[in-house]
Amino acid sequence: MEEIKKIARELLAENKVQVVLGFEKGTANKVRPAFFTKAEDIDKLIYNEACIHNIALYLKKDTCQHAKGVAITATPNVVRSILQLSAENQITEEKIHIIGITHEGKCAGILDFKAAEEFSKTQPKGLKPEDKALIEKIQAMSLEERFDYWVEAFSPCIKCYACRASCPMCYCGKCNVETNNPQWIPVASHKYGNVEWHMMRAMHLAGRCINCGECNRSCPVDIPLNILSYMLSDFVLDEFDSEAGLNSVFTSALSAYTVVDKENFIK
Amino acid sequence: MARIGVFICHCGENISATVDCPKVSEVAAKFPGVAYSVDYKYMCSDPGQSLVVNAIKEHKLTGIVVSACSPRMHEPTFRRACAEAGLNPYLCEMANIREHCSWVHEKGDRTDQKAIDVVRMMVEKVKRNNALMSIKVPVTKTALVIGGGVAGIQAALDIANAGHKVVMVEREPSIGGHMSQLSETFPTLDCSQCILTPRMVEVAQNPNITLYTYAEVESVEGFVGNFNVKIRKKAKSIDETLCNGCGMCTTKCPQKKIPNEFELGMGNRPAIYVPFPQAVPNVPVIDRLNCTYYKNGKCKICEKFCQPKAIRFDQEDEIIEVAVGAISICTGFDVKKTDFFPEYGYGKHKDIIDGLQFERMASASGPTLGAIRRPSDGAEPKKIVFVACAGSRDPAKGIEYCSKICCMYTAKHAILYKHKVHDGTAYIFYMDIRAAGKNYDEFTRRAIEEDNAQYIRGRVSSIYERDGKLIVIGTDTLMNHETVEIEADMVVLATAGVANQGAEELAQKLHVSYDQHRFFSEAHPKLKPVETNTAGIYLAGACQSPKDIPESVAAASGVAGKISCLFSSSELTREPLIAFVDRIAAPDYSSCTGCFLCQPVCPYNAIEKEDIKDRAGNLIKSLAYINPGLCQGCGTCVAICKSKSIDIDGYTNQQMYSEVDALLNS
Amino acid sequence: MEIINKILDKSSLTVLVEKLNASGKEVYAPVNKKGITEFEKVANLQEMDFDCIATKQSAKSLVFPKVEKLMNFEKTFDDVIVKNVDITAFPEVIAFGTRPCDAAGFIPLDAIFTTDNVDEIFKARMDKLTIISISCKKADDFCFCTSVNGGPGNTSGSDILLTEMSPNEYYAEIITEKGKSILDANAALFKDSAVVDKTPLVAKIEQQFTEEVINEKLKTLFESDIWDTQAMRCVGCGACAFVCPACGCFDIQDETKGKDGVRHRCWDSCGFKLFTLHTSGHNPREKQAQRWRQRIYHKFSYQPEQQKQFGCVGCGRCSRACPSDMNIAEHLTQIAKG
Amino acid sequence: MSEFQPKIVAFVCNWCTYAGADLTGTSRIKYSPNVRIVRFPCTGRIDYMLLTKAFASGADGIIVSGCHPNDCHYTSGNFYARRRWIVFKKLCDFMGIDTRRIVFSWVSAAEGSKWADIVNTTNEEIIKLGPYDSYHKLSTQDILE
Amino acid sequence: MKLGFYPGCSLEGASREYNESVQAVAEKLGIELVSIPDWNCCGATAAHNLDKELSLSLPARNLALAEEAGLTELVVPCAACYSRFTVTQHELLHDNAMHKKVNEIIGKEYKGTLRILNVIQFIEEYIIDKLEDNMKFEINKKVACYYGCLLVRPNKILNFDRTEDPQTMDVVMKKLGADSIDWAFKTECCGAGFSVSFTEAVGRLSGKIIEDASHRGAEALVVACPMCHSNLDMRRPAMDKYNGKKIDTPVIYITQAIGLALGIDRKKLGLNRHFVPVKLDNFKPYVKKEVVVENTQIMEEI
Repeated sequence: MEEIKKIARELLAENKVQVVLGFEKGTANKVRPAFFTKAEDIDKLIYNEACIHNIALYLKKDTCQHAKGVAITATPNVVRSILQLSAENQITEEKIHIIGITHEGKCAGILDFKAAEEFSKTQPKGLKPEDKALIEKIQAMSLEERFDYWVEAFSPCIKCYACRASCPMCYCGKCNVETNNPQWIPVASHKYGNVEWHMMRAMHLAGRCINCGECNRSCPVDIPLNILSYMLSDFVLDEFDSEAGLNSVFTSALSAYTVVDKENFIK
Repeated sequence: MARIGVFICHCGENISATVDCPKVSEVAAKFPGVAYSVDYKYMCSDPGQSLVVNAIKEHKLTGIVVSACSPRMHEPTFRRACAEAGLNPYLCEMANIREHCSWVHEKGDRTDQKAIDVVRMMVEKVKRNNALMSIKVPVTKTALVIGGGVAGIQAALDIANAGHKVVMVEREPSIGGHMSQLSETFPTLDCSQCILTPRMVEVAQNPNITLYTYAEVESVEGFVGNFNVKIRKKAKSIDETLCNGCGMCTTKCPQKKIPNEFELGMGNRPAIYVPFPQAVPNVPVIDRLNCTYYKNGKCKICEKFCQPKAIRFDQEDEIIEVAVGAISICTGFDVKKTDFFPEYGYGKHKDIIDGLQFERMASASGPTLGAIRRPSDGAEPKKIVFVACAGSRDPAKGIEYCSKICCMYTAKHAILYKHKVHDGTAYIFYMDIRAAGKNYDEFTRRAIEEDNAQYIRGRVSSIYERDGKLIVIGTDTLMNHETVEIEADMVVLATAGVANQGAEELAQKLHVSYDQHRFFSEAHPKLKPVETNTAGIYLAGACQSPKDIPESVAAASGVAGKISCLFSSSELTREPLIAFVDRIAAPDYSSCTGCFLCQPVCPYNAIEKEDIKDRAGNLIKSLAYINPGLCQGCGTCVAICKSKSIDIDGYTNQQMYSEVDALLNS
Repeated sequence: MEIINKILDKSSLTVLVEKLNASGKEVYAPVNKKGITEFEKVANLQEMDFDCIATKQSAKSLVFPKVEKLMNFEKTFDDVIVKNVDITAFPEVIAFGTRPCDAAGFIPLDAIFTTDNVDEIFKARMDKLTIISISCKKADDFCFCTSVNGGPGNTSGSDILLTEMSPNEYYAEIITEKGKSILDANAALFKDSAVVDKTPLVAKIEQQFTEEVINEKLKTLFESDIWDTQAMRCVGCGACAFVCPACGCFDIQDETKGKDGVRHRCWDSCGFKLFTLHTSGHNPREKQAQRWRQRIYHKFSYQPEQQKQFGCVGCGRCSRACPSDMNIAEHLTQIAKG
Repeated sequence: MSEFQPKIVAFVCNWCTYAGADLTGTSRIKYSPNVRIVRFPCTGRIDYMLLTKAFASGADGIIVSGCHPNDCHYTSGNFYARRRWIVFKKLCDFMGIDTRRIVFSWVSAAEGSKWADIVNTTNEEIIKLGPYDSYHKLSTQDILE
Repeated sequence: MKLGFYPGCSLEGASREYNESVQAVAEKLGIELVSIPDWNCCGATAAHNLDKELSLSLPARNLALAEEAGLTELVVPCAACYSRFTVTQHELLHDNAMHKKVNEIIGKEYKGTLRILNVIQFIEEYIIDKLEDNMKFEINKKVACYYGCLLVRPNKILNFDRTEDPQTMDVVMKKLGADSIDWAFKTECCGAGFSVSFTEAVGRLSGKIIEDASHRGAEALVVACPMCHSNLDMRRPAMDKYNGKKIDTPVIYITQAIGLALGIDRKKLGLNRHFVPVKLDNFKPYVKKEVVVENTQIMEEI
């Protein structure tokens, strides 16, 4: 922890960065994302295992966009998001100083993108056991049960779009759900509108989701959204050997193909 | 408010026998937005078209649906009718109720209902059609011909003679290509160089042709009509403007033992050389890898003897930029070398040569002055074995295809051999004799009947050397698959014709596709045999697949015709059914977020990066931009775009969505 | 109406809920489903979660559902036929076990829908709603009702307020005519009572700021950069607005299927970029900070000015739901102190 | 239910399957009239959201068809489409959307009879499965009820 | 150093001298070869014609046993055994269903972690570098290296040497000081499959091999396969009959050649067991070569 603070302090003091993106203490026993612009404020910077928010999200927000240099305390999920954002031309390496934090909470020092790629490869990833169990449970259902399950699971959705807002990969200026003429997805949060919205979002994240679980965490009504995009990412990895968040240059499973892509359903 | 006209065609009885056309017309008249609906016997006939034109004028129609045959049949007809009536031609849609309805279904309510649905869906679509203007692209009337073999020469001359400028780039010091290496040509046995060299000279003298030899294409940018090409002119170490081609330098060069590429290693050349006596241009180049001066820093003998003082040891590669409107790839092919064949000794037996080497040997200007001699000891071979399909049609060798020219040149080789070695015997192992072509089969018959070539149908499993002879072990499939063993003096392998070295890199520079054998791919194997998928880039000759001389020349003339068509007007008109990225007001400029996940899916490299900058020149945003000159309108980018920032005219999101919506909600 | 004081024991409460149900009214109460407590239709009191400090979402959807059908329509060849919603068919609804803050939330919500123009659908639903609240015994770090003129035993908004006196006994304050009609219909269940001091019975919630100070400060803060600082970590979702009992912003959407269509009213949030985006591409609230400022000003300046009350009841739902811990009370305190 | 005539939408590319269906017509091969064809320039253009839209609009079955691999008029649109369908099918299966009702196929401009076969077998299959009530209900309950 | 070792039936029977020479050389150079405990038949010749599962299960059991014994590399001198083992490993690692099935059949978990070495790979990796320090003699003879079929085919699976005109044995023999000739019969069929049933065919096929080698002046054939060896050595009468002349060029194992160079006792190498007497002797004593730095810069005279 002290090492992280030391690095952050130095970066600010040397004016290499104008803002350090990290965490501070929040309400009650919560933690929350914080922006540090002065070296003396770094005392308030914290990192503990509650700091699971994917703060890579803020790299696309005004505060970071306007700064010449940004440092970010980056857990493996954040690092993967950064790499994927870079792969999708959303951020550039020059201004981002990644202060790596391993899955065990140890400081991994400053990572350039090359080092971040290595870091990303070596850090464990995967789904929480309960999510995995849920995927298996759903897969074991009959077709009708699966359909009913999801319609029911989505029905509490109020379309507050917290899932979208907290997802670093949902950076579109204008989301598909906001496209009208044609109105691809009903705005109303009725059952149909909810199913279409979440289906579209899962498709858009296929092969791009780094599986941080942020969508699920921020959902005020606790919909297990993350398993949708995770299931697809996992599938894409299996089928096309393509994984998001490992590479800082272009990679996207659906913007690529091989002549020998396997399927067993096209007649 | 839309005012759509619906025109239901009976197509004689083709449609009306199955579909109740008046009923369809009646129902269509009640669709929201339909201002006029009519049915008629032959909509494509003159009176039918007049009906359309008059209705557009009279009812002030804002779009029409012609419900008739397939749009692949008559869409242009009715678009013209729209234009005649003063309606934008792209405000016309066709509902296919013939091929997709009356011809494939039985008469009945469900068939009528289908026709009605199809019309409804097209009405909903056409309501959302945009008036489009065809795209005009300026054309630079200069062609680039890459490769100076017979195909390149033919293409360049034809284009130049049509009055257009041509820039020709040849990798070697001289143009001429493989044809200049050949002895005689089948099926006429006329001397290859005798017919080629006048054409080479013509290229050099044609005022419309700029020739760069010892040069390669460095990069290509742009699109049809507007390519920018960088050419690397490698340093010849000679001032071409001063050299008078006297040849003194080449005779005085002390380095004489460099294997001559033109003779395929069967002769030697000096370090400063012209590849062959009839070379065009007749300007030597210094082979810097082998030149004593470049190796050791001392020599410069050529410089001493050069009267016009044309030697330039410090010459550097030069990059030349040219603007061209079309490109013809004529880079030719190569043949597999004998070292490709493990079963024939990995090229270690000197007396096993390939067909091209035999050509040089048989050529009067070749290393043996036309005499057939064993490379190992110079003896005249009395028994010679020709192996056809050496590598070709052999999946185990990774070459599944037929190299096409080998059957003919092998027959020619057997004939030439017999003409030169009267008491010799030629054996030919073959899989099939493929002699399709004018006077071709007659030619192979001649080899068999007049020149007594011994054709054995079977393949050769191995060749080994024993006591100075080559033991050829093969099988005769027409003689009960018996093993045949021939003690030969010499073996000629008709090795497979393969893509030229560097074909892949060139294809990538030009953004054209190539097949698994690295041959360039044509746009359509039948109907667009000389076009590539990239508009404005064409293919001629053996760079596409092995071809003989007449085929190469025909393709080259075809390319020249295509390019002359392209150059016939100063502007190029293209269908405007292409993709575009949306633009909105600042501060967003576009809903495009610049992820560029669309970029790799474009087969035409039409998606470019467009930087939006403020007045001070600071980058605000990078957006995708679709180059209308390159886009061919497949729409794959549209479906890839997550923020729906890309759309495609003719098949917009609105149109497709409405079609689906209308189709089902009857 | 003067408040009538009664006492109700727990078993009577159970009977009351059953009777209300039996009388054809729909009773909604906090129900814990898979760890989340929300207002759900209940048949009896056993289903209810008494311990919950505040449901995740407010009770506003009883009168302002997330999707409200406003009308049906049908396109014909040259006309549109409109079929209005039958507002007389709305059910009688009892909101049971709401907290005083929930009940108070209906006041600013009602003001939004009935000031100047009266929204018939909203009004019809509101008229058929009876609110039986229960005072708060517990509060958490997010509660700040006492700073916005409310309190754990506050009666405003409720028709009946129950306060737990002992595990088996509730002090019932009958506040409105609607409340009285329930009392009248079930008089046998209620025992008479004197006025009870609720203070020892309810949670202690410290006041963090006052209306006056906030009002005063906001007069000069519009152009302040405090909004930038506060909104920095805001991710721009609409969770705060959607769980808020007092947020009434909505979006009108038409959906069609063939010639048939429906007009919906859906929740919307001033936190969304799209909320104020003009067709031209111009957006008067381009930055998230401006949207955050709008949220604060609307609730603490415009609504007090126009409707004489805060657009906030201090329930703390927005802060609990926020994925990035934007704590509104903390921010307001900062404004008050700053 | 024997009277059930399914609604089938076919999303086809212009160059192969649309032309193939034209050939079915010129060859006068009969097939079920329950299909409605929507023409696209390329399978690469076909948005997966149009598929769910079609179900929502009342389709009981969907056919998606284009050029065989390597035959794409635009060289590679069908390859991207294939990947998209592979992923989309996986998602549909996981979400309980009945992918038996979505038939993907490659029909070339020369395969007129294959087109008729595809339509007929799809038609029969959908008749067996019956109307796609669950999705239709989902998509209309908030509009029509 | 400890390596796994699979002798197989030949090396315990007809080709004992092969085993003896492998062991003698290994012992001399301090390499410990550990036989797989309880090994069984590799299934060569018969099994793969009859039953695929059997043909894969037999080698798989041996491989699994070797894995269980904690071995990571396995030396398999017999070319037939080597072929079966390698093919099995390849097939099972590329066919999950079959892998599972075979695991069930053998009642063991075969992981596929083992590296399988044929005798030449074994020499290349563990012996060739030690030769210089241990060689007593140079095999200053003209020899013909004969590879046969199983050592190099199928190339896709074995990925060892080149199918036509292989070179690895020649490299080893050159290292031993021999003049390894270039000839055409390195991989021609010796007729081993007919060794018992149709000796005439063996006479013709092997006869051609031996004739060409002796014609080119080879003083010995060098082999690395017990089948090749027994054919070429034992069926000499049939060959002589085919060739119409008596050829007494001996056939030795490559390990025997190494043994000779290392100065191992001829009997220990089993050289006494051959049908065709191995008369090779008068080897040149080996002198370790000084490393000469050549100055190759030659200025050409002008």
